[in-house]
Amino acid sequence: MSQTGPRSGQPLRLTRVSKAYGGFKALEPTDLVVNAGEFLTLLGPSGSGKTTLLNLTAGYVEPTGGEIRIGERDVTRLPARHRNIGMVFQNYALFPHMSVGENVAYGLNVRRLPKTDIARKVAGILSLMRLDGFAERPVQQLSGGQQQRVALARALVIEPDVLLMDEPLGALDKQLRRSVQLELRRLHQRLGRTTIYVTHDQEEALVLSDRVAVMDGGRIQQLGTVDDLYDRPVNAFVAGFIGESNLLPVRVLSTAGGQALVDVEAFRRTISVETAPGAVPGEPASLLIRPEHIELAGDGDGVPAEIVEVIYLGELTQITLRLESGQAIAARQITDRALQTGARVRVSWKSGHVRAVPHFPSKPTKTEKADA
Amino acid sequence: MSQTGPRSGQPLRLTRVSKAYGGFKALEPTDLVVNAGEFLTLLGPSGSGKTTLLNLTAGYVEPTGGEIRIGERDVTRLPARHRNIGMVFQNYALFPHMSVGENVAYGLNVRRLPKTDIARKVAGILSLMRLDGFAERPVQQLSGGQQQRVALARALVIEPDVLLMDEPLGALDKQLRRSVQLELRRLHQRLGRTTIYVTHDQEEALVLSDRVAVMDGGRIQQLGTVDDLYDRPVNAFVAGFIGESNLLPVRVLSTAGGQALVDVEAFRRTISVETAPGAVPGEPASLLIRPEHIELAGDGDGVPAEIVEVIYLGELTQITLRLESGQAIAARQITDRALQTGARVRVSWKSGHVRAVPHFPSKPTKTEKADA
Amino acid sequence: MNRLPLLLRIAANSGASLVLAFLVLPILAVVPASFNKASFIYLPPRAWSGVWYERFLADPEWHTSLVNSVKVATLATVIAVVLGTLAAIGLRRIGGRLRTLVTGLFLAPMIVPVIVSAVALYRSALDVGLSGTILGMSLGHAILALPFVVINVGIALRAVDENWLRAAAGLGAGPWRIFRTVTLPNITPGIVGGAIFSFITSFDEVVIAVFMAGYASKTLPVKIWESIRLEFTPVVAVAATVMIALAIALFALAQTLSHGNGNRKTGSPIR
Amino acid sequence: MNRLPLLLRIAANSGASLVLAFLVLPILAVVPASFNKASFIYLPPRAWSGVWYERFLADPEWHTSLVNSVKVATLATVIAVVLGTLAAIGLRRIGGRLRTLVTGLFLAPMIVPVIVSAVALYRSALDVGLSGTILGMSLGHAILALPFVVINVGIALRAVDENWLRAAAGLGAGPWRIFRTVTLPNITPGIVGGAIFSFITSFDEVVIAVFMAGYASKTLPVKIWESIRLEFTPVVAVAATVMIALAIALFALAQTLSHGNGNRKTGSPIR
Repeated sequence: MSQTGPRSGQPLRLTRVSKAYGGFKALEPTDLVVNAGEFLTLLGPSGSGKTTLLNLTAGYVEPTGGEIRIGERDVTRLPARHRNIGMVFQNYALFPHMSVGENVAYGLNVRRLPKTDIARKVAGILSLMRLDGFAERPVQQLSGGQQQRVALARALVIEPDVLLMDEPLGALDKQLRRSVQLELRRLHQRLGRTTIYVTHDQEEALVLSDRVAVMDGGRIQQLGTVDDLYDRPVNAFVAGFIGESNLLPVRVLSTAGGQALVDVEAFRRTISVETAPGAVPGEPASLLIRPEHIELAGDGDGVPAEIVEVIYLGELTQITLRLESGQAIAARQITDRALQTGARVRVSWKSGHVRAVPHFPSKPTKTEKADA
Repeated sequence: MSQTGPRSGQPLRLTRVSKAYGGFKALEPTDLVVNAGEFLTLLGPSGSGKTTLLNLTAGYVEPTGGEIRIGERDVTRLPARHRNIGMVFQNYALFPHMSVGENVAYGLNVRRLPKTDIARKVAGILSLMRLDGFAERPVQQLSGGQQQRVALARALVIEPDVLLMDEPLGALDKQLRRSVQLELRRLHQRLGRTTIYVTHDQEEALVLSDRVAVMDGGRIQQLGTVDDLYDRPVNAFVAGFIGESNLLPVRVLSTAGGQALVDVEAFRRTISVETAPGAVPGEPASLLIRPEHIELAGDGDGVPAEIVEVIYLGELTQITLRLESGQAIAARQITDRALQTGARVRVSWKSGHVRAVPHFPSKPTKTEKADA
Repeated sequence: MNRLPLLLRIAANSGASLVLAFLVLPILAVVPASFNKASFIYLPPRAWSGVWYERFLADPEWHTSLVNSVKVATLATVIAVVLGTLAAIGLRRIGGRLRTLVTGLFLAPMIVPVIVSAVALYRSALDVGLSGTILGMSLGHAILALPFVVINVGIALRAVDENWLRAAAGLGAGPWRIFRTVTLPNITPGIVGGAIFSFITSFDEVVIAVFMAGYASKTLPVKIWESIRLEFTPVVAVAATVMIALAIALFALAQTLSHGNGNRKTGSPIR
Repeated sequence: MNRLPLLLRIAANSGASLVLAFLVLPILAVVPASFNKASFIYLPPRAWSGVWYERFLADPEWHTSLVNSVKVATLATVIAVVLGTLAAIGLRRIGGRLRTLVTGLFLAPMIVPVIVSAVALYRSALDVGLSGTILGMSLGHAILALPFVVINVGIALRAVDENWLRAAAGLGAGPWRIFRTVTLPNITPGIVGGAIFSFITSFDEVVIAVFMAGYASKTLPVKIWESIRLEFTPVVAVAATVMIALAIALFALAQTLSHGNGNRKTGSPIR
């Protein structure tokens, strides 16, 4: 998912930014660089600190420590209104007493632009958002998806240095969310504005982002491209949060050159696998196998298992297997009607697709690559 | 997804049951037989008549015409309270002023069972629903999933002839919905009670049901097993509602023996495919190709196309292709990083997996098989 | 967040302080006034004493007026609650425009100025010989109190989910059983709230009471009214304090009940 | 659905009918009474006429009392709206228990029995020489009206989404601009609603008015009060009808405004 199209907006640099409410640390000291024109997603469960990080960037919350720079400007103590940011909220936060056009023009009126410039810019952005002819409509009469586009137009028309979005699709239904995702993606490819996007929906993060920062417990657990996170998670939290996964407890016997020898009790075998840096002997660790990387065969030297459930999900079939150790694991395959509950099979996996991961990061993660 | 385990409850037979509100026909005259112990799902968009059909069965709404039988009893004019049904609502409809135990015991108290029997039955069903120790709790303190289980316990404890569920998972979040689906499935396999389940979520229908009735416009469009609906949809509505699909407009040239010769403008080819009964020359029809049945090759005699978008969804990759005719079609494949936007490919399809379907059923559908 | 403009913040703060000084002081001053030792009111009292409370209870006129107030308010509450609850249930069963119209009629006593109601009731009471009686006053107050019962019970009835009734019917319960075991327990907080407001309305009411009161059926507000015309003694302050205390106690009770109810509702699934 | 028990249905219907006959008839009877031609009231009138309306307007005492009522109500409304709006804004900025306490004080005039307020205000007005003046009466009524403004504006303020203010700040607006362009337009319906209720409260109020009224500052309810003590003439019925008409008109206006506002809110995204 490489970046194409124009770059606009400014780079953003957070240096050891933290936020505590009394004794509660909403955000541990965090470093983050977002490149100019990059689409970066903060992905995590609620309470992971992702919205705090966004609000600190917007200037709605004052940091307890650290420094925030937009381009060359130090904005750490600057109020939101002087930061030149575009903000999109989950509930859109459109001004209910104004028309679509008045909403979009708000930021331009504040900047005291000439009337004709305002009219031209508003018409331009409404056209870009496919809202031609909506300028006079009360915002209350719009559908959720339309309101979302107006909110985006209002944020973009001021040409913000950074665009911030806080779960902007959270109030849309599943079908609509999907189509707006694709639209956001195309819009970003066209405008290339520096964007931070907050969501708890991993699919959304995968579809939209150049890079994703997976957050939990007030820290960035891992920052990287979608491929990095999916193929090379640094710990069990990231592995479990991105995609579906079987995580089997293992004992790490030894590590060398990115490979580890692990004892997998569920398989009653000792195998050699790729490993994340934190998985070292003595630390709790798991073996990650994605359901789609499991291969089933009638015989061979795979681990023996019984099919306990076959659920047909249309194009894919979800299979639950029970190993002889009693451990249940999940597999997904392109639908094959031959699979029957109760059948005995041999389980193997695509080589290079299993990985040992530590339960916890071995130390406060420094996953940020200074690639700005 | 064959039926296993015990059978209980009664068969249900609806004969030409209809409901009109003034001039609006909420349900066209409909025949439906649900076998004893069967799990049948009514699947359709809102306004398709599925809830009307459920409420007619429950006795909350009086039919305009037709006859409803539970087992041997004609219940057409019987009020709900004499039908011995178990009903589960989307909002659970637990009595808020009663504890969990009092809610579950309500139907037994109405039946004036001895106190000791009531206590035994309540304890038994709560244990089955994994709610041991919850009897004294106010229902308000329970999570959505727990409330749903209490509602189910309250409906099941009276040993209803038919269990009716009206989008019972609609108020749960996505994660929870998935796990409760599996639980419902196991519960049904264990108890085997005749069940009618209403939902608009096709995945839910696929996971849970023995048979599914797809409804639209106040009629049953197609009734059959999940395989029937997915592989042999009778019309474009069913094809589009179950699973993801490419529906390309075609002109039917001739039909013979379940095969049709169709002119596919998007492909600029005339091909011979399997056909639904209603697709006849002169009627509007479409060609159904599921995204996962599309095969891409670098060369060969497939239809030439360009990859316009590749979206990586973890285990699967969604590919948008543009044919030379300008028509866009969607494909899904197990993730393969080699696919690049802009590449020119040849599109073919797994033989036996494309099908001509009429836009509308050719006549009021009689899809009911008398298999009771 | 402190995003209010500074000027507005200052204005709001001074406005609020002004209002508090300006309304709380004069009204609530009757409370310390009632504890004066002297027979003339000094504020603050030069010497504190409960002596006027003893006088209040010992004086048969004040004593009788308090008993009358309690009698009238109790009777008015019973009438308003019974008729108002039935009316609210009846209103739920009417549909469309008719409901709007009839609801409007039920709320009329809230909208019609009390002086008009007093004049009208006074005339009617004279005609049927209820003037000057406890029953006449109770009926008058019940009319003023009715809207509170209709509104409170009406709101409670709206919160009764149709699906609860369907669920109960599906479990085999008949109409009376459903009403008794599902509807009634859920509207009880509304009925109790209506009753409390009815009692307060009657207990505090002056205008109808002055018109309808005979010599033997004076209520506490009427007695205060008459006394103040003669002289403002600490006994009047005692009577006023008693009224304030009762009103606050009943409001607090209503608040507690509706709050408990509100929390209970919050915990329930989305309807 | 007709799932109420039969017995209860009958009781509810007869209860509702009884109540309607029992409260609407006597009170609303003043309206036909005002159209009597004779100088003694017949119900229904033997002959209809608007003659007493002419008399009402021609009589300087009645005429002055109506003008006084409008003056007092207007002044009371202005005072209550300005102070009440500032107080409501101030209250939003206080947190926790203090807010509960201060809100309680602001609502005190609703809780304290009106006879107590009247007595207290009468005493204070005598001390500062405001007794018998329009301003004194207006201040008294403003105190009664304040809670309506504080409640209405408070509710409107709660509906102002914090994110609107954040969005405006993000777009570069300063505090005053945000207040003027976002907060104020959204609380205007609450302010207007509070104003209407303030006007009604003052216009209809009797007890404080009777205590405070001098000879030249009698309001309409006070004049009705005094007249009825002498005799019940059709002119009194006219005055009562005027009051009812104004009250209904203002209630209807408030209802329309809050309804329109309610619909607008319904269309907005979930907050």
